Amino acid sequence: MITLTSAEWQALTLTLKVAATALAVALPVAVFAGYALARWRFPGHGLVNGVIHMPLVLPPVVTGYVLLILFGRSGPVGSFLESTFGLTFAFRWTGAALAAGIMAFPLMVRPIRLAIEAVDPKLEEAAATLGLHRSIVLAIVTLPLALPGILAAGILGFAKAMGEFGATITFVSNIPGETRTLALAVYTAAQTPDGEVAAFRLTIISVVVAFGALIASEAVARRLARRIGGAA
Amino acid sequence: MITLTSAEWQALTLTLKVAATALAVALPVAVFAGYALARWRFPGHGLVNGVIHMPLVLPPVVTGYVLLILFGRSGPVGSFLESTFGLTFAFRWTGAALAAGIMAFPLMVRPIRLAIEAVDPKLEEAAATLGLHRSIVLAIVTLPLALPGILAAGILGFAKAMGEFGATITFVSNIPGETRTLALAVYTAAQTPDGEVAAFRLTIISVVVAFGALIASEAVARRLARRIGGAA
Amino acid sequence: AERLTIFAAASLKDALEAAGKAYARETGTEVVYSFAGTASIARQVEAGAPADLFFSADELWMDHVRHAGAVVPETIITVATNTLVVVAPKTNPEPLELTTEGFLSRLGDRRLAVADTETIPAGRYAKAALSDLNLYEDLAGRLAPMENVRIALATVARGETPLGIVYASDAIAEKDVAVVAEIPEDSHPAIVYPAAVTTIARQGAKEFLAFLKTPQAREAFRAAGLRPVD
Amino acid sequence: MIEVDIEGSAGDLPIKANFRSDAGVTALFGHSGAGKSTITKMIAGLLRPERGRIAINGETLFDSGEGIDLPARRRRIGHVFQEARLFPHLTVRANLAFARWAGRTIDKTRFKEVVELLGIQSLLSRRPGTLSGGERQRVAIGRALLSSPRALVMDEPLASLDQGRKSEILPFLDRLCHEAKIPILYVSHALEEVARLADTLVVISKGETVACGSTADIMTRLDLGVATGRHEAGSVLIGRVTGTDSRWSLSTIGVEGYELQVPVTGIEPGTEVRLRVRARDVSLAVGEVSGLSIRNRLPVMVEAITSETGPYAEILCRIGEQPLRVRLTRASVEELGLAPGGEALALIKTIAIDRREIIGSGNV
Amino acid sequence: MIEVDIEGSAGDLPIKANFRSDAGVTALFGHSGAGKSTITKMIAGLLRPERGRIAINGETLFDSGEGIDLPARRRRIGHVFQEARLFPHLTVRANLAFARWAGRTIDKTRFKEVVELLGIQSLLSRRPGTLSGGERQRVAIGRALLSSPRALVMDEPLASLDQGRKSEILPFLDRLCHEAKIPILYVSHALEEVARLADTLVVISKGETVACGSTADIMTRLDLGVATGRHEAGSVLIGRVTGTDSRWSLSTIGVEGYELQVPVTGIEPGTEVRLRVRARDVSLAVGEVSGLSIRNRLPVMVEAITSETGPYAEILCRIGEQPLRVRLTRASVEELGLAPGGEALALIKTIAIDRREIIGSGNV
Ligand SMILES: Nc1ncnc2c1ncn2[C@@H]1O[C@H](COP(=O)(O)OP(=O)(O)OP(=O)(O)O)[C@@H](O)[C@H]1O
Ligand SMILES: Nc1ncnc2c1ncn2[C@@H]1O[C@H](COP(=O)(O)OP(=O)(O)OP(=O)(O)O)[C@@H](O)[C@H]1O
Ligand code: MOO
Ligand SMILES: [Mg+2]
Ligand SMILES: [Mg+2]
Repeated sequence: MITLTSAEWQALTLTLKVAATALAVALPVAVFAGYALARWRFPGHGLVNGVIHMPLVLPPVVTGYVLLILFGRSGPVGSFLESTFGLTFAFRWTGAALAAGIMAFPLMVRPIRLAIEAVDPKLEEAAATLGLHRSIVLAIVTLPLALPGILAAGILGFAKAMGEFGATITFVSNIPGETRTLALAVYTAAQTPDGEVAAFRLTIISVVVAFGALIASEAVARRLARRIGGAA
Repeated sequence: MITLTSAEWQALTLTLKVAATALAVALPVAVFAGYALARWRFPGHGLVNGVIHMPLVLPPVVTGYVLLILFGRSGPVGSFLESTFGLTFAFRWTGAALAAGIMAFPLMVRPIRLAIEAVDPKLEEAAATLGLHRSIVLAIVTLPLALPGILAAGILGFAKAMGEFGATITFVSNIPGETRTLALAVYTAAQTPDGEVAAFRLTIISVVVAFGALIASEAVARRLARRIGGAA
Repeated sequence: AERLTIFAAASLKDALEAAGKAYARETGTEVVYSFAGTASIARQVEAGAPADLFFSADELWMDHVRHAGAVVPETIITVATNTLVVVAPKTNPEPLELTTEGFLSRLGDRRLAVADTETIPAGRYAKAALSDLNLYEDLAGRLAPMENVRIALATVARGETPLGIVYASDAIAEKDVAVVAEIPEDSHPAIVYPAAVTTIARQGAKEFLAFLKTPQAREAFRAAGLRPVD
Repeated sequence: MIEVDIEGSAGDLPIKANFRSDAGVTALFGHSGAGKSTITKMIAGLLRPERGRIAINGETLFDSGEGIDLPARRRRIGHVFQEARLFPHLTVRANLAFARWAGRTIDKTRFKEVVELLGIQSLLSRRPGTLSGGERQRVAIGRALLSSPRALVMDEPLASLDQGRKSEILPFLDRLCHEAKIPILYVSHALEEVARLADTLVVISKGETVACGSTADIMTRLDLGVATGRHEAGSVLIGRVTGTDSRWSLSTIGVEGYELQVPVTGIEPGTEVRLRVRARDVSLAVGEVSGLSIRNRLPVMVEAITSETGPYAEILCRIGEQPLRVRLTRASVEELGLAPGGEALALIKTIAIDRREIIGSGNV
Repeated sequence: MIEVDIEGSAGDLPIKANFRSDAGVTALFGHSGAGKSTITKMIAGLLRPERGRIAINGETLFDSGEGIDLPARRRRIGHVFQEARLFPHLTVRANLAFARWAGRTIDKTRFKEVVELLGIQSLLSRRPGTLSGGERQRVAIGRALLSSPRALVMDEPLASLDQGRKSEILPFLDRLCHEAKIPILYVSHALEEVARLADTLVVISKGETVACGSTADIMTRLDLGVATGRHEAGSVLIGRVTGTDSRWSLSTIGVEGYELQVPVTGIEPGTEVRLRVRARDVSLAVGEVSGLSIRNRLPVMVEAITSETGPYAEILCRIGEQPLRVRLTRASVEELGLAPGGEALALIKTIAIDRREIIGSGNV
């Protein structure tokens, strides 16, 4: 076992906080977006779909820059949130979570949408004939059946949130203890001449955490599959 | 309409070449990996799954360095490929495609795996009772039914390949006409005082291309859905 | 040669492109560039990138590359120098006193934008200067180390941070900022841009380095806010 | 009461359904692909007719003229689908509990009763994926019953159940329908089932209702042979229980002043019952008959004789006011010298009138 | 020839199947949840028994002792599943063409013949998602038939088909089985179907084969009432066609020296046929009978009388060597004074022996 330095600990706990927050906020929104894209036909469907994919297409630095303009303290959204809710993103770990969440968003919406599209509408019909409101059908039939997709989205999103670099450093900079996640710490080390060993250690920490999350998610997925599958 | 400068044209065509190549090579591999993860139980299942997710977890710059070390001209894989097949990645558009493909890989494997897991094994059983070999069942039953997932994977992968920045600039640098894709060109422009307009133009070009790809993929997806869905 | 490939730090983009154009007009040799962060460029050159010339933004990376045997040591020259300035949004152009109080009263509860103090040369120089001026200890917790100088500059220009430390060359380019203080040149190691011919360079690379000493090239550097050296 | 008068389409097939039925079970009967499931889905609100009107127990569910179109969940029509449609991620218990919760009104005792009736106690903690075909169907029936629907639509619910189970479920549906006043729309290919249950019979052919009326009437209409299937054709006699013979476990039923014995007990004397008599189960005799195990002998008037090509002849007789269909070989018709207007003795095997063919009794 | 001797399990239910049948149709018969589908899946190679042996036409498909376990695709057993399992992304035509391609040997004429038999011509360009329940089932049958299987497993293939369609498909299966020498394993709840088709009947109860033998034998076994269902119990008489009366479209069949008329023509005189006679369709008479439309009157010996509780009695009679089951009310038994050893006249309505109940003729 390697023993972690305090800077490494700091980066690790910060990363977990940032990734978990990003996931906790973005996943429900992604479920909503995935559902809307899968089941609703509305004007601007294509536009919404396109906007969701943007963080994937643009270089992360650009996304970070756009976030800076919008969510910075003097940005339109940022100043509103700050004055109304006292919520600050600029140069805070919350901003890192925001960046991570936005970068992870398209990766989450896709599998969720796919899984919801795969839910047989006939089952939803059957639930409707029992006299159930759409929201209950959604909660008890549609979403549970789409759970494997939501789980896949969760793990993709968590991995991306852990690894997010470009948008984060651009938006909230690289402040130790506040915004220097593992990914930024690895970068910092790698950009330093002779920083290879430090970079390697940090990389290993990231990898171990990600593997842990992955294994946990696989175990959950296997349970889900067993529940639904049944006999051959 | 805006008319593109020759540098913009160059970046655009290069981006399309890189993204298309990355997709053409990585998608079949992702289909294979998705199938293997969905349907096979083998020792090292978790490890393979973990390795596939690595490019997502690590900061792209690190992935780029790893590629540089492995696939560089003096790297073990790079020198082997060059001497054996005359295939060079270092500082070539092929390297940009490699980086894009590897970064897009985890995004593609997930939806494919999800879609393959959702294919009812009872249909594959039914095909087997007709006397068909597994590979034919795969080609005519399993994969066509997983097509919505493969398509989703394709569009996610293409978008990511278009936007890939960190690993690309680290691995193959930022050479106009060879490795300066739209994402890198946007970055380069943003580095220049008064580069905002140029960066903005390039961003718009990226966005337009990505929207086009997205709309095309949605149209295909709708056709697929209509084929399979049928009546309520 | 027909064509020269230059791997250079992103901050040299304007100067080198202008110089390259002049060189091409004169010699007919086309010059192409790959711009990125110095660290990336340095590692790539070390890995055998097809570069004829390597332009670093600091001596540290040039040393690294020289140790790796990727450049010809005898060809290393300094092509330009630069200075640091403190900038503020144009709306707030009063001069700044380089003291803890001076900084803190201007910052309020906000941060001081700098380039990354560990990875980016501009950030390392800023850190050295602040230490030398006995300001670092008080300001360390108030820094916003950005991915590169241009983003640090942009945050100031947009009023996101009330102050930033950037290169004088960058400050010239941005209309929305005002220089509110100049950092004494002796407070940090000299900001130099060393260049060298790589060990795999083609014919004609040395000639380009020589060309940079011509008045034409020096003018290009000056226009970009850099100070050419003799 | 179910009132349906709609037009629409199922793919290329135009649908034109027009029927009304009073309280009780209404059977939809027709060939595969005739449009039965489509019509039930329109009634349940899962497909939209192009125009027309649907009402149940006087409440309008759909009316294109008035722009009424209640969504499925507000129609509260319990639907047993042809393909079960159980929720695969929930246990059988959860499937049922979910339905019960949706219905709100069903208490524990009733829940247990339904579960026992359907014989699914031992399946409660299983998931639908592991159930056998028939088990799945039974759970689906349970789910619909427990949602305390205002009407039930059952699309071939008993197709893959064995006789034994069927004859337990059918009387329950019958009671449900008449006691709880829940109209049932019942789709089936099996005329036996239909006759046993249905008060009203609707015959569908090529998307259209070609006949609609009381089961007794439709069953005796010779011209519907093709749609209903020859083998199952018959009549329904309406009578009243006059006595019970507990020694032989038989009841006597008075039909138009004559008496018939049926192998059933426990029906309150005075109760009105309907007896389904299949045309092929009736023999005719002319003159005296003795020494025969056939105990039910009713004098009838021959009304019409339809000779088909092939060996068969259909004879429409009357017992008093009520029609009775009889099916014989042409050879027998000739041998007995039967002709319209003639008289004969209808012999009905006591045993041919099964429990399942006596309708309208509370306690069969 | 099908030989099965396996042990395994379906969830908690232990499965123990042991039967063998010679050429022809073997029916698996039993309650819902008895284990029928599980056994067919084990034979098809879709589930693995724990031990035992499975062979078809002499070829071993599974033998735990010798470590043989052919995968499903090499067993080549056409399977009509209880739930259709059509390929949803392919048109009906492609579903069928895919199967035909897998089978290789089926020519165009045969393809057309199967499509017409099943009445699915107009569905060819549709996708399974839009088919009705019965249509889906028919396509599934077509798919299995066209894969030119070495044996057919059919899991309640006709459950949601109407009488008319059934009576077209059944003779085809019969011919297929006997002419093309393809053994068929047929799962059904409908004893009628089973008796019509099956040479061998296997009764499954609670996962075990409780009886196995020729259809005639099993049908007449009184002790299997519970498994087979009372309503459908009966016997199978074996006879030989002795003549045809084309005027009345009747054929005469000699059974143990007596003659029986059946409403069928076109069977070559001399052909051996099997007649299914349901116990409830037989009446008994003692003494002379005249003026009656029932033309078939066979002298029988009463062998055993089983009085059940309730109104019914089961009487096992013999016509010569052959058993005949009769079902009467206890009251009739008493009235006629029937007792073991006594003689009587069995009256069988000509019409009760339907085309569908005459087995073994090439051209019904
Ligand atoms: N979406 C559709 N597109 C094309 N044809 C359709 C569609 N839906 C239904 N049909 C056709 O309409 C007809 C009626 O279908 P429906 O399911 O109502 O039949 P059904 O009477 O329930 O038959 P079954 O007894 O076989 O279940 C069928 O021939 C079916 O193929
Ligand atoms: N994977 C499983 N887990 C638990 N129980 C199972 C499983 N598979 C089958 N069973 C049970 O085994 C029994 C036999 O199932 P099977 O499908 O063979 O019945 P079946 O005779 O075909 O019935 P049906 O006529 O209703 O289709 C059923 O009670 C079923 O619930
Ligand atoms: O894709 Mo990046 O290059 O996350 O920062
Ligand atoms: Mg139907
Ligand atoms: Mg079954």
